[in-house]
Amino acid sequence: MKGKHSAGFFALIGAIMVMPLLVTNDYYLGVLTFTAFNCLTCVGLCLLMGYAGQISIGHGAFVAIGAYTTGILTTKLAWSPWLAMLCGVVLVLVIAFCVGIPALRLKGHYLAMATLGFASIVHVVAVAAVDLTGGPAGIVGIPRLNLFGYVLNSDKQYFYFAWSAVAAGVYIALNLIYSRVGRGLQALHGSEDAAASLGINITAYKVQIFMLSAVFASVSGSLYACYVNYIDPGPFDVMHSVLLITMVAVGGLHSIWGALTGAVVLSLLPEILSFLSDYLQVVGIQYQPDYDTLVYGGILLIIMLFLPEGIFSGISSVLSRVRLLFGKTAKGTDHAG
Amino acid sequence: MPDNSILRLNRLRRTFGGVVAVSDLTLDVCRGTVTSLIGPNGAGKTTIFNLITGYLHPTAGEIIFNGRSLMGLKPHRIAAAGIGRTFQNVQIFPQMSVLENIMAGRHLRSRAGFFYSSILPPVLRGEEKKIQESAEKQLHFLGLAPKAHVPAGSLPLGSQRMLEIARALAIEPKLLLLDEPASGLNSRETIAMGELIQKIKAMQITVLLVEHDMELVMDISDAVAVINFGSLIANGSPAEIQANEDVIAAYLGE
Amino acid sequence: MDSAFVDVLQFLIMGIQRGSIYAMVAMGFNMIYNATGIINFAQGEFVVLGGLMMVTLTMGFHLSIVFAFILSVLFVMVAGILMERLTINPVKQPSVLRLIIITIAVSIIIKGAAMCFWGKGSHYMRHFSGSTSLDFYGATILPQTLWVVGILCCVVAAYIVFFNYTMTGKCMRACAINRDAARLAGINDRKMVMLSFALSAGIGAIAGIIITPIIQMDYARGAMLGLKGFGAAVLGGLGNSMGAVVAGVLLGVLEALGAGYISSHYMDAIALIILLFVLFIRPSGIFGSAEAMRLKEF
Amino acid sequence: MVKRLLWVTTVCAAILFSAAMVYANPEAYHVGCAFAVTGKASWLGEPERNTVEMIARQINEAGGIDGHPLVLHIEDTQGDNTRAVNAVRKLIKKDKVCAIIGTSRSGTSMAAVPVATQSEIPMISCASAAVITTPVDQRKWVFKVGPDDSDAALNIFEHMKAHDISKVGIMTGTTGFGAAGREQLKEFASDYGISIVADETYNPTDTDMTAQLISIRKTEAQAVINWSIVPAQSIVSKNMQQLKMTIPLYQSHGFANVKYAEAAGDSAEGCIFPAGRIMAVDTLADDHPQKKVLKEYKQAYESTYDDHVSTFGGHAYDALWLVVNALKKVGPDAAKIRDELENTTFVGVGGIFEFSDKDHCGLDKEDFAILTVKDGKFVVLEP
Repeated sequence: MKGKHSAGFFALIGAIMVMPLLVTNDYYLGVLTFTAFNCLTCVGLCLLMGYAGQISIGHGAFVAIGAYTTGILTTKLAWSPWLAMLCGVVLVLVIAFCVGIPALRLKGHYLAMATLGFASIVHVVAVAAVDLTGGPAGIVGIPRLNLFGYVLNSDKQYFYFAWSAVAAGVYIALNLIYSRVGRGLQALHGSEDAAASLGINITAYKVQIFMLSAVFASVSGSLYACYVNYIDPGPFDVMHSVLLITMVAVGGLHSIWGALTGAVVLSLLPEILSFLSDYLQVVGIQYQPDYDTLVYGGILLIIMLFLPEGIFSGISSVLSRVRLLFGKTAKGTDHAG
Repeated sequence: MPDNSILRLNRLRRTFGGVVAVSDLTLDVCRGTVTSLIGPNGAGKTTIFNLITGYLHPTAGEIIFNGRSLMGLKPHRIAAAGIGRTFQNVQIFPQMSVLENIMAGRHLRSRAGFFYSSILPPVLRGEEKKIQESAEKQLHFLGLAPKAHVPAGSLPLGSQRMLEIARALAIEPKLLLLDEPASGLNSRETIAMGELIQKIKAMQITVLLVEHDMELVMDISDAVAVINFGSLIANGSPAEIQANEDVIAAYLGE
Repeated sequence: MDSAFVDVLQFLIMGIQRGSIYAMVAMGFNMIYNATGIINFAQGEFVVLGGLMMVTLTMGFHLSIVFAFILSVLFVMVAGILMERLTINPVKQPSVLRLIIITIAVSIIIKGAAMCFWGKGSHYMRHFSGSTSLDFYGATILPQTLWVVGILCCVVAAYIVFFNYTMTGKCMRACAINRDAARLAGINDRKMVMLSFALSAGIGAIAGIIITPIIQMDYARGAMLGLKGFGAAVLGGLGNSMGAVVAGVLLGVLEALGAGYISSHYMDAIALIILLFVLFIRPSGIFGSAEAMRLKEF
Repeated sequence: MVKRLLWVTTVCAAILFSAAMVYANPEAYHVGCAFAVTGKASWLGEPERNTVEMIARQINEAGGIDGHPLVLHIEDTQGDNTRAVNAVRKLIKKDKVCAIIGTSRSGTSMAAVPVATQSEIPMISCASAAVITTPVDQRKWVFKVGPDDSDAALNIFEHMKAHDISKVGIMTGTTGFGAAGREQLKEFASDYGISIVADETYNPTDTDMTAQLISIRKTEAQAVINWSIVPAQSIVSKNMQQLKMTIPLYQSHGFANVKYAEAAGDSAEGCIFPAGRIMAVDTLADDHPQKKVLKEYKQAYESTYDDHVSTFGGHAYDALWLVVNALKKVGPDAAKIRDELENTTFVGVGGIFEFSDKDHCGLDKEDFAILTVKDGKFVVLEP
């Protein structure tokens, strides 16, 4: 990890530690816990999309596989959630390997369609394989996680736990980027031919990063299942996969921090909207929740039109401009990381 | 077959649909030389490069490098066997810094995998340091050191070509294929490129060069092979080639 | 009549009717893809807009079908042009992914607007010419299905004429093949992009209008129609509209046969698995040639 | 710039201040509602929201509950599990409601059950899957006003038995509602000597069920049971008409929405389905105990919203009145409301509720009537 990033990393840790002191209402902590799940998936997806340059509109499927493995093993076989989570990771590794090998030969829109198709198939199976997945009725009674025999019951505990997982994910991702492997990934993003000419096994690298990012999604799915204690196919449809890549793109594709920002903003946006609508109604403005969809789309559009590199680099460039304004000349040109 | 041949193309043939791009080409590249491949546009020079480095597979024939057949190997295996290359249209990694570009070139000379890289980076600190040092040395060698932390995409074309060669050298190849290294360069940069190629030769690296700048070719080459319509029409020292009637005919489009 | 034969025939009829819609959505995708290199995620929304507008005009304002048809198509074409002018055209450094996310945003907006305007219910309209099904070698066929297939044929014919025999069509093709060269030849490529959005929206609207009597229309249908159409476009080879038509119909037939003979529970998966296999064997679709495939990276 | 900032601050302050004014009323009773007002199940959530808003208005205009104004906090779940969990948590932790009405779908209700249970706030679901309230010992805080699927299934099978139908093909939608129905149908068929000869499903987004119907036609099925709650189900009868299938079509209580019958047009004529009596108020005998409630609700709803009344809105009506009645008796104390609910008998839109510590659903088989469609209207089918 480089200096700037380790500063960012410690800032993240600090924010996680302080957050429950600032946010005392359990409801908001719960919202932030859900945000953590998306953050974790998006960090993995960012490694795949932003660094290795491979698109996947199928990561919702890996979230689903993680969640369902946890759900099935804990309820039907009464396994410990930890063991189930591990099983989910192993299963996802195998599936990502089998899907990745043929799919990652494809490029651009064809890869997008293949991963999208994969996500749809997983969703169909979750709906149709009633004996295994409970079908549309889902799986009830998934136990909460325990940590050294201590069940994570309160929202604050789960908040810390989920965000520690995100911090661990960010740690792994940042380490990876500034390593031999990370350079290999960025190289194949820049030019597959040139990367191969340096001896980088591009097929193996693509499949491996696909598998790693799938593991992020799988863990996030397992954590989700243990937090909500109930899963059905609803949250794992294709549109969720589309939402995930939207988060990464909105935040900023080319940096882990961007993906994190995007995941936070888009996960909180509906809550912010409902918060706003409460106040608007109170002051007499006729705001209907029906408008939420419109406003949500509008905000997304504005971000993409005016912040081409995503929110994160938009903020950074504003910050560096502010710094210039106050005379402290920002040195170095790469503020987006 | 000369004893000091490092690369041997034996009756190499490649067709695209009905079009013969390379036709039964036999050629030896001698160890420690700068050998140039010249010929009119569309003669099949880049196709030959792509066949050697595994981006294309020959329809027939054989490629032997250092006494070992390269048939059926993927590009990254051929790089590992000791052949580096550059591309006609420069292919650097624009979003990475200049230094990182060269560090990526040290891929084959380091071993770190996904696990240690992501979870236990301190284990790799020594290796990482070595990669960085050798990359920095490479930058000094090419005079790019002041721009080490600039995104590679922002360099001028001449520097980008230099960088691409530096990156190819970072894999410590025995044979380096340069695809039109001087195209698009001004005369000053072309002279510098010629000097660089001489320096590479001095490092005991064999160079196979495709180039249109005849002055450069004749200046630095030990041997020149002329290709037209995928076949070898002449092979010899620069002086011999300059006097060859077939070559003159081919170039004047007789 | 042999009942097994009748069943197959019935599945085929159903599949062709489904597939015709996929084919038209896929043609819309291809038009925009050829002009800009992006996949327009709002394509399904055009279908919805067309269908809902038609419902309003015929059931609400009691206009004649022909008149309402033309008005609805024009309305959606204007929406397509607005989308291009307001969201695609102003983008200065278009990266493919960014444009795609923009189209996703637009699709959300259109969906939201349609929900506010037309409400959340399902809208139905009367069939163009009666809803009594006709006998066809023992199988039954709705008059509306004939309309669907007939209009698909008309659209394909119009497409061929437009792109092969008119100057504007040829200019659009030139832009699709090599935008820079087309620009050098004096073709206004920006205008061509706008035109492609208009035409693509128009085709989407037609698809929506002709299918609404059969399936009913609600504001949320766009996403699914869009995905199926995308599948057809990819299966046929992106950019190849005739391939898309064949692939669309094929996809519809596969779904129908899969639902009928394998399992309705896995109906969607069957068609997708076949699609994936085709892609894995031919990475650029059935009719897309690898050489011509433009490698648009994200 | 500074000017604009000042302006924004002023506006924000004004908003905050006026918001604080309303929340400051200590007398008010806060009740939470979580409905799928938008999104994939909005046809459920919208009538539910409309209904509770209408009732709350009526109550407050009449002076509130014993003088306490009723404040409803309505959250939109969009039919999405995560949203539903967030919404219910928001109602409990932020709005401090004493009871929750909702959610609309079975899936979202199941997702919300652990939240309500953990926070010990009574929740009255408007969905119908039996698993929402069973096993009762694990659902101490959860009630539901949607009728049990099994009761609807029993009604259908009884009718079939009376008409000598022994082989049926079933079609279910792949939603929580459809899946639960599929399970119940399979479980109880044999009790009535009925065998299921075809078992087909379809997606809520499907546009054509011909393939499924042909598969049923290939068997010896004497009737089709379609069990679904999504708008797509009106296509089933259309497809049957198109295929010229003449065997009777049974629908589930999820069909009980006049819009579905309208959408299906003449093809829906004569189909048979169990439903709450709200759908056929006009053809109900005057001495029926529910008649008065049903008529009042129907009139009020249809005059307020210019829309047809539906059973789903009826669920919200029952749930809110259950809470309001409890509030009248025991005040805004969650635990007391729960205890009160468990001992309630209530004549509502959905039927006559008899809750007990063994039954958190309160409805039974008798609360269904067998209806049919005649001239585009729902009427009670004479046995």
